[in-house]
Amino acid sequence: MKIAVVKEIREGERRVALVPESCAKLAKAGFTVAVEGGAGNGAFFPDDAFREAGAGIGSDPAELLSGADLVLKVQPPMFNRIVGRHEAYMMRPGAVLVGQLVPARHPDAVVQLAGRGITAFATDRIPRITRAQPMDTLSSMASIAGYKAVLIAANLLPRYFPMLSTAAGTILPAKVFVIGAGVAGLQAVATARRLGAVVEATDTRSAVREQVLSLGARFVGVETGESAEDAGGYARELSPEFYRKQAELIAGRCAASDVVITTALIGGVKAPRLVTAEMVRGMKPGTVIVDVAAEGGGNCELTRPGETVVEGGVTICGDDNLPSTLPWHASTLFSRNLTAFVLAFWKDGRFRVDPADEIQRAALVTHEGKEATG
Amino acid sequence: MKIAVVKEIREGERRVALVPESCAKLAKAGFTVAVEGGAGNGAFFPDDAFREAGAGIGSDPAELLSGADLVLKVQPPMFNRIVGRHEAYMMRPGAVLVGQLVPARHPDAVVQLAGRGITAFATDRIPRITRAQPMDTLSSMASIAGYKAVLIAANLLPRYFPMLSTAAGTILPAKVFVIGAGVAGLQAVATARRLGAVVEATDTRSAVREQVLSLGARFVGVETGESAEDAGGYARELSPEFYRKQAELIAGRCAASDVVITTALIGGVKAPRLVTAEMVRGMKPGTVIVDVAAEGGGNCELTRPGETVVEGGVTICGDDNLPSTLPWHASTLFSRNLTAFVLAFWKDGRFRVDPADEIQRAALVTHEGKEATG
Amino acid sequence: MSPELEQGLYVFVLATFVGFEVIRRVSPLLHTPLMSLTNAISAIAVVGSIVVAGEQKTTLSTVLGTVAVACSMINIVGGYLITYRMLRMFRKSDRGKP
Amino acid sequence: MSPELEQGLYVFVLATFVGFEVIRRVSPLLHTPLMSLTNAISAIAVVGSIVVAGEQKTTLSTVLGTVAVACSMINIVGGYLITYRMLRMFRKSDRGKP
Amino acid sequence: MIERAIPLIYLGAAASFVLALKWLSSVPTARRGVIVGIAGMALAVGGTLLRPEIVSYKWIAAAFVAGTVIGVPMAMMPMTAVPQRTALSHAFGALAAALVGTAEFYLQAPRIDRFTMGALALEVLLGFLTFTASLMAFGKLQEILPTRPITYRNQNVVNLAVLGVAAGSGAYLVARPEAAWLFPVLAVLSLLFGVMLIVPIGGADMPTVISLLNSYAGLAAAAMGFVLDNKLLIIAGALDGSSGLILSVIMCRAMNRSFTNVLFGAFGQVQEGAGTAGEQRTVRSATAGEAAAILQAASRVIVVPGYGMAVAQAQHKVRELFDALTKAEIDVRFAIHPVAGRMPGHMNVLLAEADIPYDRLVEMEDVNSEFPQADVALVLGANDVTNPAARHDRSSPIYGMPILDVDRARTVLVVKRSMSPGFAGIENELYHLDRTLMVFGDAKAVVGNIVRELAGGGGN
Amino acid sequence: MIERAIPLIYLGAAASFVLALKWLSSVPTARRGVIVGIAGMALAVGGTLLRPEIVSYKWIAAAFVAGTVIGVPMAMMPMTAVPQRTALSHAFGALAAALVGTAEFYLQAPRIDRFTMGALALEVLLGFLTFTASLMAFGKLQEILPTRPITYRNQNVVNLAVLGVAAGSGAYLVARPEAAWLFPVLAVLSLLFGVMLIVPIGGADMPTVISLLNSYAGLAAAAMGFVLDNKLLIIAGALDGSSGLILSVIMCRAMNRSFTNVLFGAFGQVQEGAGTAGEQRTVRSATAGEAAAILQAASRVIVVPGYGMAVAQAQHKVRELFDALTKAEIDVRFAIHPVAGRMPGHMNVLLAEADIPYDRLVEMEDVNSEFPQADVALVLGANDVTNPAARHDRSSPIYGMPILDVDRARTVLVVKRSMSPGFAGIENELYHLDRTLMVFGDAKAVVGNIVRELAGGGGN
Ligand SMILES: NC(=O)c1ccc[n+]([C@@H]2O[C@H](COP(=O)([O-])OP(=O)(O)OC[C@H]3O[C@@H](n4cnc5c(N)ncnc54)[C@H](OP(=O)(O)O)[C@@H]3O)[C@@H](O)[C@H]2O)c1
Ligand SMILES: NC(=O)c1ccc[n+]([C@@H]2O[C@H](COP(=O)([O-])OP(=O)(O)OC[C@H]3O[C@@H](n4cnc5c(N)ncnc54)[C@H](OP(=O)(O)O)[C@@H]3O)[C@@H](O)[C@H]2O)c1
Ligand SMILES: NC(=O)c1ccc[n+]([C@@H]2O[C@H](COP(=O)([O-])OP(=O)(O)OC[C@H]3O[C@@H](n4cnc5c(N)ncnc54)[C@H](O)[C@@H]3O)[C@@H](O)[C@H]2O)c1
Ligand SMILES: NC(=O)c1ccc[n+]([C@@H]2O[C@H](COP(=O)([O-])OP(=O)(O)OC[C@H]3O[C@@H](n4cnc5c(N)ncnc54)[C@H](O)[C@@H]3O)[C@@H](O)[C@H]2O)c1
Repeated sequence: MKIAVVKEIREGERRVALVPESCAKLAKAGFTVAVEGGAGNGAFFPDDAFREAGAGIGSDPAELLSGADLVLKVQPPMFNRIVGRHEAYMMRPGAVLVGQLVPARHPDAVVQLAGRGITAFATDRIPRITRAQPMDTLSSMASIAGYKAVLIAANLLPRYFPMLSTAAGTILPAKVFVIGAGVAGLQAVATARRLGAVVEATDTRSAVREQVLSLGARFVGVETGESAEDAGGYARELSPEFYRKQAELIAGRCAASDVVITTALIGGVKAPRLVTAEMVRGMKPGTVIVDVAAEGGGNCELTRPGETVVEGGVTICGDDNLPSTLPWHASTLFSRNLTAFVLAFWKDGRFRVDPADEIQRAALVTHEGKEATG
Repeated sequence: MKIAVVKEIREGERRVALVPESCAKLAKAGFTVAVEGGAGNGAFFPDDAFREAGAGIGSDPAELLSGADLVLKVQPPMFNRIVGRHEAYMMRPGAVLVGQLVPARHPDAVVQLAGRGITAFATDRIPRITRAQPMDTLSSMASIAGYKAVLIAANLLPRYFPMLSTAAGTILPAKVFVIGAGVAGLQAVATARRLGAVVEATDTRSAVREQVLSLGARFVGVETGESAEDAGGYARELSPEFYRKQAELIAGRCAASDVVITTALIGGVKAPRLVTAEMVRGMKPGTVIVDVAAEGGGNCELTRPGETVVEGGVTICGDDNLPSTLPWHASTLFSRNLTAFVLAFWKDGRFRVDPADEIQRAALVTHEGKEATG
Repeated sequence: MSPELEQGLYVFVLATFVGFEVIRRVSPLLHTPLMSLTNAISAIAVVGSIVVAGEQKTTLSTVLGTVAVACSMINIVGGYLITYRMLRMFRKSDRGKP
Repeated sequence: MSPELEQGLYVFVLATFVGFEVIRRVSPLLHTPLMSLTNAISAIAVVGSIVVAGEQKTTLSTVLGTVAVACSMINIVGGYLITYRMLRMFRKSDRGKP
Repeated sequence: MIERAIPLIYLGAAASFVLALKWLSSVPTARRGVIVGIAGMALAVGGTLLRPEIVSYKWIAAAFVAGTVIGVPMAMMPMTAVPQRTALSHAFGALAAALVGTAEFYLQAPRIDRFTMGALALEVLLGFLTFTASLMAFGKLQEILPTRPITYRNQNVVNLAVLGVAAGSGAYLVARPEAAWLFPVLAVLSLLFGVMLIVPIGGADMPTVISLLNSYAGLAAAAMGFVLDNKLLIIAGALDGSSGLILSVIMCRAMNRSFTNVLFGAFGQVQEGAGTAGEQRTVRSATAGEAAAILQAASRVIVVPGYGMAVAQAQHKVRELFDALTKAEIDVRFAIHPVAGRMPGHMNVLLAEADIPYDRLVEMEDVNSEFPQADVALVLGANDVTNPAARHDRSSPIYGMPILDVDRARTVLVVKRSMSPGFAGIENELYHLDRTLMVFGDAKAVVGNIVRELAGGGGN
Repeated sequence: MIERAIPLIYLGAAASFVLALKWLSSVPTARRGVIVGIAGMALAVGGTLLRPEIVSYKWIAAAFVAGTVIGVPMAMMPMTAVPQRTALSHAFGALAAALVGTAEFYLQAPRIDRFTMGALALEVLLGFLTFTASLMAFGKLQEILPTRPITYRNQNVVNLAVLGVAAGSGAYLVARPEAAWLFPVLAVLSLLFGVMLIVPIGGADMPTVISLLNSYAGLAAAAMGFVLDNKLLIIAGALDGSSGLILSVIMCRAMNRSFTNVLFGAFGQVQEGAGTAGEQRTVRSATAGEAAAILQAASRVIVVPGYGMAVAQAQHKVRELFDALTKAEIDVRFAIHPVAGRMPGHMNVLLAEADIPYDRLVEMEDVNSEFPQADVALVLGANDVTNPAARHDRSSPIYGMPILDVDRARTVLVVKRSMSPGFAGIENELYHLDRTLMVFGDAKAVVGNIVRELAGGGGN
């Protein structure tokens, strides 16, 4: 079975779907792996490393994609301007595509894939069950996003993070407020605590309280009778009454904080508006907001996805591809996740598409020309 | 006595020599303080805050400088393109200037100041004695530089800093190598350790070994019989034999590290060349060098002061004004240092120039038209 | 060896052991109250004093005995009272803490 | 109350105290050896047994006494030996560590 | 002449016993304790042999030889058989006391004063009951007898009746020593009661029971002391009685069992002991003290932290534990499961905060092959990541997840607050294994207690 | 009839004393200890009053009243005067024993057996010497007498001679009780020896000496017990004797003094006690145990970390100390000097690593006004930043630097390895203050030991 990996074409994307380490593993399992030349450059994996790992190096993405039974990607397929064709159309019908497709955000790509008869798996839809964790790209990428969000904030903040007693007086620790304490939020909490900040976090799901405390940070929350969790463990939408109370809480905490990190998503995809322009105006000059949910539209009203803007002394970072700023580890983890997924269904020399399997059923986006219903 | 503070004109300089808190303190002591409008903007101190602290706001730097008995600055005086005059020439003869002048790096400024008959104190020449620590701008700025150097490195590095065990495999901690463990180097060691990296440091002075260990990091050093310390506690130049052995050590450690932070200075001013182009070639792609000594010429051969360059996969950050990237705290500390200096010699309503005093003697750069001999 | 002596010795040795064992790991905090308490216990001589004073065999013995009883009594009353006061202080300072 | 009983009781009460105090804080590591040791000490019945066996007052008493001495002896020899062996093990495992 | 020294010799023996117990209760002085104990016994025996009443040494010598010949091989039983051996040895000791009592009775009765008769009755009662009870305990431990508790209806009534009649006979004898025919009744009933006492107690409780029987044997010896007016016997007996009692209390506490439950086990357990006990899934729990002892005796320890350690914020205590064990030259490593906690690297964050050296962390693949060599796997608030069901139970939601094979360590100590499940919401069969001991409680508190035990438990 | 119960009453009294001591040796049970102690004494007195030998209660009642009238006000002395009070109370107790001995002698002599006479001589010797020695101790503590040790050449020879003659008289009396004239000699020499014993001991050692005298008084009572064949006296006396002895050993250890040095202080101190002691700059050092006791007794502690804490990497141990003290409801704060350590924020990095809550750190300006209210300032490897020379010594290189005013705390504990200076290379006069105790050693080790003491020293 042939696997193809092409250079990611989304602007600013530095990750690669497979790293040499995984190529070697897949080759050993019996796959033939081909990688586009320079695909790993952004993440500091030179072509030579892929060669050493037993992968072939191709130069033409169209050729690579059309010849592959299995295509591994980071970003959903998109129109390749250089080649002048859409990636989905370079693949042959019946081929399998695995990647973080986020179908809810890329309905166009889903249509193209279905139309082309490609069997596509979205790793972001893999259920959050214990057994599937090694394949869970959302977790590994979110963890990086949370970590980087804090580093970016620390770099943009005109203040120190830690407390320091110096001959020129005491420096008080920065106050960091994390909204949404899923994987990214928790990692942000942990990283900010490492740097010595005073950290508070809020979330709608009740289990999170204990998790935040377990990292030594403070939890602030709205008392609610509603269950904030859907069946998949994701947050669900709540009553207007709840959002009103929450807005009050957030406005207060934001005004008192030096750094605000927002990571809230609903259903894993949609970013609720939690920090309004009004609230930003109430914040101290010099405050930094890092909106990790930028790709989902942003939790802050003033976030411009992909850009860093300053509004009334408040810096708002809307980087919409944080994992890509840590390309070496992001690629490595992503690649391991995909490899785990592929090898889990690799039996008798074949990758088996099996919609009866719990994981595959959830992750399947298109199959045999139709959109899968999940 | 009138104090004037103008907006710093060096490109990229975001600090201000006095912050409102210090203005209030000086005003209370009997000074009249005037600040140029917008001088604090870069550091997020709005004019209003200065006004509230009792400072007057002026708009013309020439007017402010010429009317002042005491001028406080961050950077040495330089040619003001907008006004079209050199700052030294805007001051009146006999006035006192206090700032981090670094005379060894700015001989031109010294000449101008002497020519203009200005009494200038360089805070960077204040002796490193216990009593003078509250005035020691070198320490407070170096501390910021060390802290920021690590944050910048962590941001540029394509890898995680901390060790993490995740479902997609274990992430090994980044290896950080700190060259020169003075104030900046030690702060870099501490910050990198906070972020979970494995840290090694080297220095020529023998007392540093214990200090590095006292931060929980590893010390690597060249065994030497030579005393590496001059009378002032600064590092002095050593024998070629020593530098040969040291180069070997550094080359080895650099090749094994993910991040190299260089902070070595001789006599507090000159940066020795410690990381050669050859050594950079021996480093792994993706490695990051942050050259904190860039302003002194850089410890790395490939450093371009003020720029960040990538050479053979190695990113070399040569930011030559790191403290300015943390403007709020940098200004606050700087301002407190200057205030401590001024108030220490403020007696009976007058700032007393007293070359007999140990601190003033050391810090005096020009006085009564002559260069001071120190 | 007289049986009296034998019996006495057994009791003495055992009681010595008990004393050692009981005090061996006392908290330094309690050194002073303990001293006062042992002080009070050493007033056990009152037992002998009472007998001597009460037997009224000779004037000398009665006088000596009476003085001895008084002395012991000072010891008893003072020892226990002060120990008790000291311990009460512990309590108070405990509660007084912020 | 007979003086015998009185004396006996003093000794008994004190010895009981000593036993309690001494064992009270023993490390759990030593529970088993301690049990063996107290086991061996309980063979003190040998003192009575020897007298009964040695007096040879009646055949019954001599026989019973002799059996009792043998039984006690098993207890003594076994108890001490095993305690000793156990403690030696402690040592070894200590030394065997990396 | 020499016999005038006997009281002094006895005094020395008594003091030696006290010292022996004292020294044996702390590790560094334990050996000294044994030696002084032996010396004490030698003094006691030697002193007795000097007594003028003794007219012939023939039988005594024979008995000495016989006792030694039987005693030495018994002491050479393998270490695992120590409890059995102790039980058996007890039986002999108690029998000795009972036989002496019997001999004395027939020597003195009916010219026997009340006080002596009372002590004598007590001696015989305790002696005989301890004899048979010890034999029963031996049988259960050696698995000659069925180890499971045997219970029947009204067991407690029957037992109490037997004891009551025995005690009654004793009391009657005190009042009228001439009723010598009652003596055999007393003896037989005592023997019977000893058997009945042990029947309803399960094998697992035997060590505690033995320690308690030890205490009874001591009391029998003390009673003998009253009969013979011998202070040495009284002291040694009392020492034995009290230390045996307190030791069994301590042991109960260490096993997290109520002492009364064991002490009156015969009566209390009737209800629960009946039926299926043994077939049920049992859980063995331990105290922090016992956990400390187990860790102290280990050479290699692997710590498995989980979400519970994070919740308890126990990382600094874990650091203390690490320090304490490392100082005792015990090799401690940390095995971090990839998904332990609630976010990637959750455990790393905490362990780094506590400054656990990186080289002490081992990856899952490497550590799994090391568990079989580990003396102790210490699981701190981890659950799902140690669940063996992942290896074999195809129906389990975590089937197929690689887990940490803690169940392959020699002993598994699990610290958690209750039997509740972890994130995946499933039961963990690890907790029912024979080699597993649960230490219930908040991880921070438990680890803190273990550290304290390790510091203080050394004995001094 | 009722007097048959006296032995039982006495037994109860003896048991009460044992329990009293036992309970008093741990904080939570201490009050119970006093109460049972009082009960024991009541039993003893009550039991004695029942004795048939007593023919008249008149004098006894009068003596009771007198004793109470004097005793109560004595017990109301201020707490700071406790040592004096104890000494005085001792004097009375010892006197009672000596007087009873005297009375017995004149009642029985010369028809007195050797054993009784021996015990009696011991009783009188110990009683009288303790009497005068206690009075002397009282005088020194109350500063009626000069507190400094008074020594002269050959002091030890003279003292030993006096004791020797006293003991010799006693021995002669044992051999020939009819030599009644020797009795006053014995009494006077004992009184004299008591004085001579205390003369060469300094005021600072008095508490230990008192505890030791306590032990002597106990032994006197025990001797009385042998004379009167009274077990209660023997037990109470022996308890007192042994507990007093061990207590003084413990106190010596806590003060880092050798016990023999104090016990034979009279003879040992001659050489060193002489001369200039007091004028020299002295340094008082303490052990970790004493430091723990001082901390335990405090309500407010301010910890001052310095470079030494960093060098020792003691931050995790400091965290443990913080936990332990906080748990004991002691208020602990950290005062970080701006230039402590070797880089800005050096201490913060370490304390953050150990997760000391930020709100426990106080700034220099705020904390300096709090030192006078602090019971203990614990200086951990800080030196220059605590040097009072900065405040007043214009010639000092650190003159004018603001420092942490630790010298204003009630007690200053300084943990460092030696007397070597810090970064500035100058001596620190703080170390020579009266309120300062140096705890020498590596900061990590010392703090670790203190924590251990705090955990174990609680008594149970
Ligand atoms: N790592 C990730 O990224 C991630 C993210 C989400 C979910 N998960 C899931 O989380 C689980 C992680 O496994 P795990 O073994 O670490 O945790 P776990 O299976 O959730 O078990 C944690 C155990 O800790 C105990 N506990 C809780 N608080 C405690 C306290 N204060 N003191 C002592 N014990 C305490 C609980 O038992 P008691 O209540 O009886 O004390 C519980 O059984 C896996 O199922 C994994 O899939 C992981
Ligand atoms: N903060 C800064 O930025 C900075 C930078 C450079 C210099 N300085 C200077 O450094 C000094 C700081 O004052 P400081 O009070 O923190 O330190 P210090 O005055 O240097 O005193 C540190 C003390 O710690 C003791 N010590 C060293 N290792 C120890 C160990 N393992 N365990 C226990 N004690 C140990 C040493 O005494 P023993 O040897 O007897 O143990 C020493 O006296 C000031 O003079 C300051 O001016 C500060
Ligand atoms: N079983 C596993 O192995 C595993 C692995 C990783 C994650 N998970 C679980 O998956 C779930 C989702 O995690 P995720 O990181 O992908 O979440 P996510 O990225 O979908 O959302 C981020 C966080 O935002 C929160 N949020 C949503 N609306 C909010 C609002 N209005 N205000 C504040 N917070 C709001 C959510 O509750 C969530 O915690 C969690 O339950 C997590 O524990 C499970
Ligand atoms: N007394 C005080 O209060 C006080 C305050 C701050 C600093 N100081 C002291 O001032 C001195 C200078 O500190 P700084 O931070 O300004 O130093 P710096 O900035 O002048 O130099 C940085 C470090 O580079 C090192 N270095 C020089 N050549 C090197 C080489 N070839 N290889 C490796 N390392 C080399 C130096 O030893 C120094 O540690 C130190 O002794 C410091 O402890 C004292």
